[in-house]
Amino acid sequence: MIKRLFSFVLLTGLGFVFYYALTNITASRELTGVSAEYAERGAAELGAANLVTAIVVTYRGLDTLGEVSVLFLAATGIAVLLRRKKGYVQARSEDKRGSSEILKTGTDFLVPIIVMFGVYIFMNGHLTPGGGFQGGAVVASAVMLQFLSNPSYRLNHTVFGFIESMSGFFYVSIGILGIVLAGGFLDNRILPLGNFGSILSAGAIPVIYTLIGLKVGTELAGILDNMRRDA
Amino acid sequence: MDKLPQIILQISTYFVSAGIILTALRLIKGPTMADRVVALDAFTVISISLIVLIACIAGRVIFLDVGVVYAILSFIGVVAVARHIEGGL
Amino acid sequence: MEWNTLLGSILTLSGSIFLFLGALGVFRMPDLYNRMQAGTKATTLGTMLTLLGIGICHTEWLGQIIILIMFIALTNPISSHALARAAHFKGIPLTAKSVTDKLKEEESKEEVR
Amino acid sequence: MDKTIRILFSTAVLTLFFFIWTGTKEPGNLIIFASFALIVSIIYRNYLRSPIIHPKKLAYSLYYILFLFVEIIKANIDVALRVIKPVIPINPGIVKVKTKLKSPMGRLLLTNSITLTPGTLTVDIDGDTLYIHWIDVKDKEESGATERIVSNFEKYLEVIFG
Amino acid sequence: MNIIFLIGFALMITGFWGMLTQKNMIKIILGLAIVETGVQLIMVAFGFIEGRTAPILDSAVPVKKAVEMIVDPVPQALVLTAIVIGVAVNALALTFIIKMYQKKKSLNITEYRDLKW
Amino acid sequence: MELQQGIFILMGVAMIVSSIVAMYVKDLVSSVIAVGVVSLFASILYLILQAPDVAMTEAAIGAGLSTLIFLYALKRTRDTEEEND
Repeated sequence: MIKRLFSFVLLTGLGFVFYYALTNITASRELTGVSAEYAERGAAELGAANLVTAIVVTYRGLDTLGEVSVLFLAATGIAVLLRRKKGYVQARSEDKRGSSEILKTGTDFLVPIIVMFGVYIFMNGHLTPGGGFQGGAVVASAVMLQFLSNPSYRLNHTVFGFIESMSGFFYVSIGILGIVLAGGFLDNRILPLGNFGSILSAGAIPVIYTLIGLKVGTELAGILDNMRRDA
Repeated sequence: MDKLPQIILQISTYFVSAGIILTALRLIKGPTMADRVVALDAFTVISISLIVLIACIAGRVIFLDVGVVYAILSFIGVVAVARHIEGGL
Repeated sequence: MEWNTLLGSILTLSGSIFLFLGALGVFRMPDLYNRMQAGTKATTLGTMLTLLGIGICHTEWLGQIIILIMFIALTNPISSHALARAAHFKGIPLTAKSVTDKLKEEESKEEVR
Repeated sequence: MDKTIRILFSTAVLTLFFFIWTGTKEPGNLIIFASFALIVSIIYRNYLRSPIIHPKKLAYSLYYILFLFVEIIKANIDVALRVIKPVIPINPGIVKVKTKLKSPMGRLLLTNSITLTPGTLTVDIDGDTLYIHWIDVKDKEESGATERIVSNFEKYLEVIFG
Repeated sequence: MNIIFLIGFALMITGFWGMLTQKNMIKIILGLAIVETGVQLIMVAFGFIEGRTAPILDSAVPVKKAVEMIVDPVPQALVLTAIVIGVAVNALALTFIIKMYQKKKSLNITEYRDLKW
Repeated sequence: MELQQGIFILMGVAMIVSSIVAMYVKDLVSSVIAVGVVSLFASILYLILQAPDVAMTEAAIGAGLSTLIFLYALKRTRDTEEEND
């Protein structure tokens, strides 16, 4: 009971702080400082139509590298914690109730379309909303649909691990190439900027986002598979 | 007279929002968890309409991409909860 | 005013009314399966009409809208079928007004065997 | 050979979707996307279905879509009339029907159509037996229910999917 | 945009309250997810400017006029990062919970008092 | 602008009530569903706040994948104990 009272007092104090902060906020009327700079120069300098992508991939590229590393560490940690013991017998998947024929047919029909939509999202990250993280999540959700419709579906960990490590390696290599050929780490101008508005524009951004998409997709699928297995 | 389509679109936005609120009520009230999932199913389909209406009001075609991602993920979410209920996850 | 804007907005309005009625059905119906009936049918047609109306308003969006409609018309019945099957397997009862339940009879027959 | 046709067909369909979705004018975009679509089709080659190319089947499919749309509108008016009454008039139950269709895709479309049309919802499928929740049971027996629910869709789907 | 700030703060308070008072560990993680949503909502609302449009340049927003027409893109980029990291953190925390459950067969957090003095 | 404010208020109230439901309902699956609904509402709000990238991320990751991860965790912690309250 004391704990509850203490929480109540704490949250009331927090509420007052929030209220005080809220009354002192004035809505900004125009872009200031670094945002205005990005908005003004982003399209001309990098050739990316989606300014959020330009910021995520290039201007704040190191943040994204850190984010990908955090995701990788989380996936590795989950895999280590939930690894199977030696001599473990494969789980009894006949205990689970099978899915209906309709769901199976629908899955077969929908999975290629969903994967292709994920590919579209991470390839067009510099033109339309979306990018590597969202596209990777959509690809992982297609794998998830297969898990759902077929309880005995097994993921090929060799292939997935290979794709994941290769895309990570190439991502860092492109970043280092940026130092060598252009202005700095993860500079996208190592490739020509191309026509504003087509897929092959904005220098290396589509390549980087495709690699991030593959990496995030395989990692999220790996996390789901590890969480799913009975250990 | 020129503003009539705009007004009609606003009225339909209100209808769609009211529908979302009704499904949310069922979701809060629902006696069992299966009732809540039915409410979730209806809720996601209705909110796809709301997304497209927002895209129309804002006048940006790129918002439709969000609608498709929403449709895919809501379908998979509902199937996931259904499979969890019947014990096949 | 162009005719297509008016037509599109009227279609959108009717679609949103169907969506509202479907939500009302989800709220009012007595048991899970009947709620599912209202929730699936009315919302599918409502979404289709709303989207089509907006596609007629902005004719350059029509292709994307049609793909979205196809996707919804294909996936919504599948998810609702999966849900109905799970609910019946879990043993969620039909309302007291129901007249027959052949699936339950079939399952109990199998258990006897 | 059959597999190659399926892969090429799926690539073409996915690229067509991309074309409709973006409305792009540049051939370069289409080529890039088509190569990705080819890779995805090769990865999922075991899941693909053979295409419908027969002209008669195509004509039937178009007619079927129109028929379905009319049925869906009827279904909605039905549901709407039920919902707005103060006491909801229902007489529900789960009935059993048989289908003659053999192909999985045909059955998928059949169950989807049943779910979208007046007062019926597919609950379970077991071989060629469908269990259907009917909001207003008019016939408890198997043959009568089959006559009322399934047969008017079946005669089109039988032609389309063989 | 004071309404959005209010919503975000209310979500944060609800999530914190749940985290502090609930006993079930999975509910604590759910409270964490709600707090994350609230914080992200507030961060996006900081970048919003009334009457402007999304920071994506196409036919609706010409490149020359971008500065006068778009909302602030920087908070959006930060929130994008935050969401992905949030789900990774949630997954890792749930993995720990699974391992703890396998040891003690309980989800109640008051049972875990091994380090309590 | 009244339309925008009205939608904000409706969505906000629904979000807060769903989060309270998520914290206080007994059944854990319902709790997970309620948190998913909070994410879906948040996604719509992001779209009205002109942030389509964030809306897409929230719909894909916050509502879809995180719900499934929670469901898997629920499945794996409910093997022996029926009621995990």
